[in-house]
Amino acid sequence: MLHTVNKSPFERNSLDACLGLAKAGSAILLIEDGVVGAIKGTTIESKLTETMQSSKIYVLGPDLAARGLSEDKLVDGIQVVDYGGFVDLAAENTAVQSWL
Amino acid sequence: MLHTVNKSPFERNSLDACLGLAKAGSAILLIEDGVVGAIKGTTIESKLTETMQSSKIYVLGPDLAARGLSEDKLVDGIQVVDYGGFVDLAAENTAVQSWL
Amino acid sequence: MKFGILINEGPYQHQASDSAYLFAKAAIDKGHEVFRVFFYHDGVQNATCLSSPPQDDRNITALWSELAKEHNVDLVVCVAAALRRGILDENEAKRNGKDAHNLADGFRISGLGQLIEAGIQSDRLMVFGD
Amino acid sequence: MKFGILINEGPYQHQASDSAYLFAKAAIDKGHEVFRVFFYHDGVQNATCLSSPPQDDRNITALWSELAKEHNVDLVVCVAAALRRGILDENEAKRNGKDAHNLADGFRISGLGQLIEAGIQSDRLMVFGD
Amino acid sequence: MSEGTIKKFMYVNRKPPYGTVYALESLEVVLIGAAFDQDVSLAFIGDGVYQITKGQSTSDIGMKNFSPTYNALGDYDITKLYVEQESLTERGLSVDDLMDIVYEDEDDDWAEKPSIRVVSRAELADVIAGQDILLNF
Amino acid sequence: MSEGTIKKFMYVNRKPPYGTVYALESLEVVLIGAAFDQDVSLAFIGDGVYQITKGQSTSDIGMKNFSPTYNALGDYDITKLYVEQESLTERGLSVDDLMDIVYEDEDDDWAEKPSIRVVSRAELADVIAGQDILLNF
Repeated sequence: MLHTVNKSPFERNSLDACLGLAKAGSAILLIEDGVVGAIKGTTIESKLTETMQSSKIYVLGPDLAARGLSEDKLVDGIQVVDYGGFVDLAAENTAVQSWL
Repeated sequence: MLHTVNKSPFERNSLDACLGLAKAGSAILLIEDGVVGAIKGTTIESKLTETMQSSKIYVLGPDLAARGLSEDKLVDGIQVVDYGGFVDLAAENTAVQSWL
Repeated sequence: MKFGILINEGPYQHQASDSAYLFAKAAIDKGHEVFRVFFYHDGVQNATCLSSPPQDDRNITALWSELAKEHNVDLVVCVAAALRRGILDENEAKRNGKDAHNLADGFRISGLGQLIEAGIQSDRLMVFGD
Repeated sequence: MKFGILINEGPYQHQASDSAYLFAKAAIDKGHEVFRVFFYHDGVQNATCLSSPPQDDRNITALWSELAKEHNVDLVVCVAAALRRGILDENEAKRNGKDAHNLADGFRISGLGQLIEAGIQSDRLMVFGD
Repeated sequence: MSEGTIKKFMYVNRKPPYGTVYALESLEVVLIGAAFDQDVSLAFIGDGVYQITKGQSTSDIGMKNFSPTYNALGDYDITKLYVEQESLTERGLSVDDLMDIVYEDEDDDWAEKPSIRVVSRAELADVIAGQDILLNF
Repeated sequence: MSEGTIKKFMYVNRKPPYGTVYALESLEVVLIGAAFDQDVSLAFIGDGVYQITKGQSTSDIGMKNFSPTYNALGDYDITKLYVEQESLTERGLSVDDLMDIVYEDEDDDWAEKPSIRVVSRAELADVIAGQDILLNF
């Protein structure tokens, strides 16, 4: 299943809710304000690293760039996709859950 | 200063932001979805109890009732006000900060 | 005491406008003055006269219009935010080549300076939003 | 693959509609079909033809109208949410005694059943909101 | 659309009622959707649990109390309301704070049965993983 | 309105840019408000710090990059931009990730000075406590 998270993990609990309910083998895509969680050295980095042992984490590049966060700052293992990649993720997974 | 918090402390960080920046002697009023933080036995109860050693915490009764939370469940020390009481708090304090 | 009120969200989606209205009413009931309500961001949606809520629901726009009429409250809608979101009076409709307008009674469209002025002129500025 | 899209928020205030639009375009560019976009909650505000954003800003409503025209996308606005928020076509304006209507080209007002149907008929339903 | 397709629809509710309109408008979709003969369930996660608390009274906030409508869901054959136990616990709530939402089981001589199923986070994760369409507001 | 009244206005920014319109529309108020000769400051707290990061590029999301406008604030005599140190640290950021927003100090031979003042949470609490009008979007 593809899970999308569109809110900052520092302000809202939607990433936590997602991580608590996404099964191993999920794809998790950070979009919109959710992208701010993807960079190194934050209070949530270890949570992401742990999640990537069983699931994949992606971040939407255009939203990352808009917020001035460069790709070399990403937590190791997080993959950058563009809107085409977002579409592919939606197509490859059998269902999509948006953690609004 | 009167601080108002209108979001659930379980979903957003606005109460935390408020408690981190409100000085001792502040009045903190929980309104709208913020009222859900005011009841006993939650994960944030101790934080409220600690805050009340130096500041006052109020909750808007009409919003509490709307969410099915009765006043006998409130954390000890939190005072219930109606909209008239909200107006009084705004008038008594020299400025108002809404933690949106 | 003189209150100014800022509303950042549209009606129905968020409670902000309901809370602001009940606050304004309570303030007036206590003998205070509500000098101006400024509608910014999606708050401008409070000013549409086309809103047609179900019979058993409140009509927030109508409540504001009534309050303004009864208690002489200045209801100001930010022009930039309103244009972006399709809230127009007759003038703005003409200026933007639109053949309809939808600003409700008692509201007026003006600039952001009215918000700053509300801050300067009132004893307390109350902010309601998301 | 057949995509359905649900949008819960109005334009400008939240990125939801922008994200949905860019997703829809990317899907079409990849040869997928975007069968229907359903506008619910404040999402109905995407359908106002009165929106007049600044010259240097995007006009989200116009982008949706174009996409619908070029790629035969069904843009459906929830009637209950639209009435509450003052988005009316000519019919609904008449029925509700309003003398203006503001539904943009390419959008149509219909019921929530259209959302469920989108869920049934599409291979994936994408949700964009706050 | 193949006529006989039955999909698993889940409505995911994560917001308190009244502070925003999502809870009310979500319920409107659920009721309309009931006519489509799909496999429907609701999940109440995080602050979503406040949507179904007992004793809601909105007379002082000027809004309609729509919570009684949840009691009608059984009549529309919507009988699976999943509530996450951890969400209740974190919020100082128990199932006793929730409404007694029930349905009549036509396969069991119309016996009255609870619609609310309190499940653990792990159990709910399994239920979510099995859905075709997830509607989030 | 007494002509000479000068109030302390603070714009409190707590949301990232682009995900919502608040940052952009907040900046519009700040610019208009500059004409009123009040004592104006801005606070960037929590996710608000992302509003003033360097290197924002919005070409792929179809929105206008409004971050260069912060550089114009000095010309409007808006020279106090408080940034909470703890907010930066929690987010893996430092002041080097922020734009170099400066102003020319007319009282010091138009020397160029930084407008951004990184302060601790405790210091910011003091600044907030001294305000008359707090504008939150």
